[in-house]
Amino acid sequence: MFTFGESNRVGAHISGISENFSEGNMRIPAGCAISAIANVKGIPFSGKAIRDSIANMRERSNGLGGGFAAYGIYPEYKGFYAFHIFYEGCAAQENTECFLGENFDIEVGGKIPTRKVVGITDAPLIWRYFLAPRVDKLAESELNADEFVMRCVMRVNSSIDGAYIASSGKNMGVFKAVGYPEDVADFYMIDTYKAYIWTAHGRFPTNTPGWWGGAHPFALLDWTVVHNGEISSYGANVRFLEMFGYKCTLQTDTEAITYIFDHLVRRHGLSFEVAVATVAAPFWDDIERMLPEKRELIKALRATYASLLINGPFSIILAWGNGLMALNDRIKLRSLVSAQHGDNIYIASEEAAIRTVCPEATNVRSLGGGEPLLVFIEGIDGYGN
Amino acid sequence: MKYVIIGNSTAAVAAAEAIRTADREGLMTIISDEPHHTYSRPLISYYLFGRTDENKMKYRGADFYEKNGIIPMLGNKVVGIDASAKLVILENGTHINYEKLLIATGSRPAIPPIKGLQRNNVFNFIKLDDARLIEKYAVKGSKAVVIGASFSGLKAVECLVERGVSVTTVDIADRLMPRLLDASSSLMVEKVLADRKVRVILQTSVVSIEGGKGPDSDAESVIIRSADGRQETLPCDFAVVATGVAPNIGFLANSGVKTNRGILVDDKMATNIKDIYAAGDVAEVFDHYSSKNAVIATIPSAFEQGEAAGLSMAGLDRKYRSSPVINSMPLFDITVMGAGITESLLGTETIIRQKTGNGVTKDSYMKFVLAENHLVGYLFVNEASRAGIYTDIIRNRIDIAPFRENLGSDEFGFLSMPSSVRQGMLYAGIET
Amino acid sequence: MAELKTTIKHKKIMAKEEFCAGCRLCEVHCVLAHSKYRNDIVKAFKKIYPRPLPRIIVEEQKPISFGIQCRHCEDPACVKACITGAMSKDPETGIVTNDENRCIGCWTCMMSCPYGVIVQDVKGGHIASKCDFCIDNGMDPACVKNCPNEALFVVDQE
Amino acid sequence: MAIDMTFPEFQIERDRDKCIDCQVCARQCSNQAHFYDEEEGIVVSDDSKCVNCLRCVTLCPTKALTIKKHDMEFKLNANWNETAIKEIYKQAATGGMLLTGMGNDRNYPIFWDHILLNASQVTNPSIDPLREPIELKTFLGSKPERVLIENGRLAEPLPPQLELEIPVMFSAMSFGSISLNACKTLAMTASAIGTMYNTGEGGLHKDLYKYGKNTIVQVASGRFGVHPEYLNAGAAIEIKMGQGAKPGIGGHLPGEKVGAEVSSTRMIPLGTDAISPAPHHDIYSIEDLKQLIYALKEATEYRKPVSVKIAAVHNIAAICSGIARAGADIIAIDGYRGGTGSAPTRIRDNVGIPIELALAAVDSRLREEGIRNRVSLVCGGSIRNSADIIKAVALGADAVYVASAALIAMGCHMCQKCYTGKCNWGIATQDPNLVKRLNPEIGTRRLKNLLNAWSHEMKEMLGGMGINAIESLRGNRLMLRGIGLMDNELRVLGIKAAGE
Repeated sequence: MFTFGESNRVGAHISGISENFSEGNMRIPAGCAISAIANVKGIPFSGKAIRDSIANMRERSNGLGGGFAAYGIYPEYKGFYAFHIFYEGCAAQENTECFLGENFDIEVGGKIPTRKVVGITDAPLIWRYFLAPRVDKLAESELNADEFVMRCVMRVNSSIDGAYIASSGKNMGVFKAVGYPEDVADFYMIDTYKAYIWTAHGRFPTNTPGWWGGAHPFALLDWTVVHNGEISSYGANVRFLEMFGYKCTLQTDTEAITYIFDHLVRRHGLSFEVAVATVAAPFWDDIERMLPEKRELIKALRATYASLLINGPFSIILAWGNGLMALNDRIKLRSLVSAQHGDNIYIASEEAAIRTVCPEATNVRSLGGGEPLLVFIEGIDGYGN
Repeated sequence: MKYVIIGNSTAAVAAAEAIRTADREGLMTIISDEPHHTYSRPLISYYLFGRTDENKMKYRGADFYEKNGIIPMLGNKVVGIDASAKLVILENGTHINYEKLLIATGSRPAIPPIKGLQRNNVFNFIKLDDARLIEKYAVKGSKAVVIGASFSGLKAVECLVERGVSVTTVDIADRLMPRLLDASSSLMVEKVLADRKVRVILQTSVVSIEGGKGPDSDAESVIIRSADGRQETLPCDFAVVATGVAPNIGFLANSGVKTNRGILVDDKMATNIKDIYAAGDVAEVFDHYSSKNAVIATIPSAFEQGEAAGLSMAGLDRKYRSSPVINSMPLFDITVMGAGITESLLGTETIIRQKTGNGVTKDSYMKFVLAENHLVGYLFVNEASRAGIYTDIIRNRIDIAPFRENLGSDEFGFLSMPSSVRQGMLYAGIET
Repeated sequence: MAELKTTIKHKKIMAKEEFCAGCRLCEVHCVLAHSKYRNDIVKAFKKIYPRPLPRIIVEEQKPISFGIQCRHCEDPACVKACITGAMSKDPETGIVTNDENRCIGCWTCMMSCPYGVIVQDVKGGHIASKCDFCIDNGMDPACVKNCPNEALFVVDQE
Repeated sequence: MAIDMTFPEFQIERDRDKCIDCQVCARQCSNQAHFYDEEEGIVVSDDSKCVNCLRCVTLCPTKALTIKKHDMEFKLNANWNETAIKEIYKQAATGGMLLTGMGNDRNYPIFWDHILLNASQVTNPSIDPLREPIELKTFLGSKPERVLIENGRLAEPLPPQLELEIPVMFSAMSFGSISLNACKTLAMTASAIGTMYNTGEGGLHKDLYKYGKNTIVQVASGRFGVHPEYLNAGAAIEIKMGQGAKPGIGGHLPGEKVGAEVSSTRMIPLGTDAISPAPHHDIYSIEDLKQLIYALKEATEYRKPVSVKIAAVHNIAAICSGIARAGADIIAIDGYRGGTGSAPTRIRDNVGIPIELALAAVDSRLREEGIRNRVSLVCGGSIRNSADIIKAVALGADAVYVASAALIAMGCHMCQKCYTGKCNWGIATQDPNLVKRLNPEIGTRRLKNLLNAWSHEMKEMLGGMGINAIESLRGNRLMLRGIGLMDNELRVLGIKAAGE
């Protein structure tokens, strides 16, 4: 049977169902709920609000996956890459830690604290490490740190059985599991963390129980993506990405979207606006009406990155160290609403999910197709600036 | 504007129609000594053997005068013109005032020096009334002598033969229709006549038409004398005189209108007198092909002249330019066509193409008259297809040098000419 | 005084030499269109004798060929030449037609037509036959409609 | 004369009740299969001359004609079938190679017909082309590693690209193999639709320079009609290394087809055979090809993409990787079912591999090597309809080349007698009596109709898959499933079986 890349078997073992039906073995279309809250001044706040917001959209999920991304939660270790790793057994943990040991200086490592929740079962071993690439390894790799880390993550996720790195950025982390998002929040004690950007995801996969690694947000380095939709360009996107060392082991849209932005913004140094003009490109008719300079630029982007155009319905919230972006597909086939209150920006699949945590929110608007909402957090640096 | 047209035939009708293209209001009167609705004179031979009838002979529809706002004054003979008072004087004394006058009185029979012409069974062959008179005499078994083997004479012969009359025709010339036919073509026509038991006597003059006492008693025979002096008496039940026609200008005596053979007109068909125009068989025009003045008594040129005259009368600046004279004559089962100059004059050369029939096709004869590299005339017997192209070659003085050997070829057409000539003739002025 | 034009339209059928395939379907359909069996080509050809001539003439000298028929001239020589008045140009349509009832076959029109496209037809005695622009068929000429290579086309000059 | 064992292939049935002996068939048949019997006054036919081009049937005003496979049959034999026997008779009589025209007509599997497309249901809305724009615009040419932007402006222009409004181009057909009117039809259609046609190795006729923006000028082993003005006249240059219908074989235009126009366009003497050698005599390895590619780029100041056309053969993937690295901007792969004006029958029917497999193999290989974006892939070799195109794009093609389909739209009836030069439809002939039968205005109208119809269909199929720009389908093999294919074929195609 033909598959892209290598399959990852973690979820299969955990969820205990035939591997053919788990992520990494086939495409899984999914409907979902997404939500995000950010403080533009960079002042951290508790995860309670995001929990309540996503909980409000419970009927958009089906208990087969939920998760949160939080930025600014590890100020004391902000210099280190924070890995959140699921282990499906000691063997996996040993192999992984041995691999990590070879390539990183591990500052701290330990279990991520969780509390028992009725709705959450089959939990793997969930570990957290703060680490930095070993100087010698980094030097011989002739890569920059991010690139080095990314490749290690790819390596682990694609080749160490039973191990999955769910999160690998700095001063941020992803907390996800199989279950309803509010249960996941309680399980990870989200309310005890303080972040200046929170994103959340409630999942409605249409054909499998889902599994922990496959839950969202999906993360790579500082990138996290929560996404609602199903992209019809997936095959084209992935086959292009694979030429650049990305291994789309999960075969989920979210994974592909994350890599696309990583490729365009982090690797090719494009601005978010330009990246958006690539993934949700204007139509040729509109391009023809642009001023020559802009027309040439957009044409070049569409021609060069044609395979990175994201087609089909999607609403995503992409977050990174110092900002986040909400984006709809170019013909707006999914709902996505934004609002504001003071220094807080709210984004969610439904207005209700915003109102429930911030009734007084103002300039509520539905995002236009292909028109990004970009939010940068003051005084913090990261991608795209 | 008040237009008056004397005459009711081709030139008159063409003028009336031309005037109406330019002036829908002006008053128009047509005066004719014939009482009939405008009709086609050459049809009288067909009338006589029933190929047409008085109704079908009408040259224009029954509503012609009404439709064109014309007051027809038919059956009124014009006896004179008072140019100073701008009046047309009728036999019945009436005076008709005009502002523009067209004289289109056509031809009258030329009177040959023959005794007994006035006998009442001696007929001309020009008008419908002539035909009506002949009709009574031309019965099966009767005998007729046609004096003058001219165009109209031969048409008379044809219809008489068709009516079962035994016909003899006499002409002073050495061949039939000498102005049209040459010796060989004449022979072909003579053969056709012989086949119809028509006796053709050439190079023979008519001395007198004999009959009972009294100048207007019936003719009984025609006495002829051949070149060698032999006399012969041709018994007959009636005779037809077709010795040619002359412009009908008698009534212009002391009108001041200048005439030669016909009324002299300029290229706008104007006579020497202001507001008086002439056209048709009565006019003498400059013929661009023979480069001399001529009275061209054919329907096509009558029409062209009438049209030109009408437009001039209506105030348009139109110059008349003569077309090649064309004559087409079907006679029994032979067809004769002549255009332009058909005789081999000095300075011309001729190309002859003759074909012998194969039972299905008939013997045929083609003669092209060339002056340098131009076609100036042709004469066809039993050859008709694409004839108009040759006429156009004459009309437009097309240089035939590049394709002269193709003249008269079976497949002759535009593809017989070089592409440039062809394109010129076919697509001139049309963007395709 | 300005001349008031009596003819408004001035239609011509023209041929593109370079695309005439020389199949002569124009002739076939001309005969059909002027036969009494307009919708039955087989009958039109098998039941009518003598078969009327096509009113289009196809000239051919390989590789060049083209069909040519009455151009319905603005100033038609045939109408002027006609001794009976049978030949006339309709001021409305501009189409030149020959009234076959009045035509007695003197062929003067043949001599005057600059395109040589009037033919001697045998049907019922001597009749000059020429293209009538399929005037009885909504002026939708059968030759043009059935030219497989669109080598025949109508030029419409106002 | 010795005994002739050839039998008529077809029989002409003339319905005497319908035939009106108008002789249209006789006038139109360049093979004299019909002729007029003066004596009897009827039109009669000669079966042995008929090639079943259907010109007569199409033009017969009474539909009195039918052409059938000849009733005459050899004794049934699964092995020594009629074709096998007749070919031997022919060769025994002539001692020559068998020649044929158009594409391989043997009963090999057609993979297009074993591939099915996906469509959206529930989880992902399909898009209605009547309501939403669906884009087919395609750029052919090498794409840079990345787009460099300086203060909002494009820092470096893209390498030269061909901008196509529809991912369909007309493949190489030379003036000589086809008539000037056929060339004009292709050129006029290409410029009207916004795509490219290809001169083949026929040079560029003076009347066609005005369509330069939509012309790919070809440089082949004979170098016919190649000069600086020619190279710069087109939008792109194509080096022809091979042709699907006759891989490893050169071309041969017989002298009788080299009339004044052809000879001046090809720059060869009037009436001489135009022979394109099997190999380019200056290309004996990949580095030689690289030299030619850059020679042509130099000649056109790097302003035109250079394409390399090769026949699909066994190790196509490796060859294409080499061509990509040799600096080609476009690689055109021609499958074994591709057409030809003339080829030895044995070669056409037995050499090369199917375009579907070749395309899939090449696309995968270039991606494995990470150089897929460096070249555009064009595939040809019997693309018959819009579904074939969509499947080709999903397998990885940037655009397709069509030729046979275009000729059929112009009137070709696939009689496969192109090599005789007697094409009754005015396409594969130089005989002025036949050439004039193809009116480029009609041809262009029909060809535009075909491409417009195809683009409507393509948009419907894309919309059904929830895709509103063709690039999102390019190489998107998840949109394909195989039916009735074996595992190894599925593997090469890189698609799953239906139901998986």
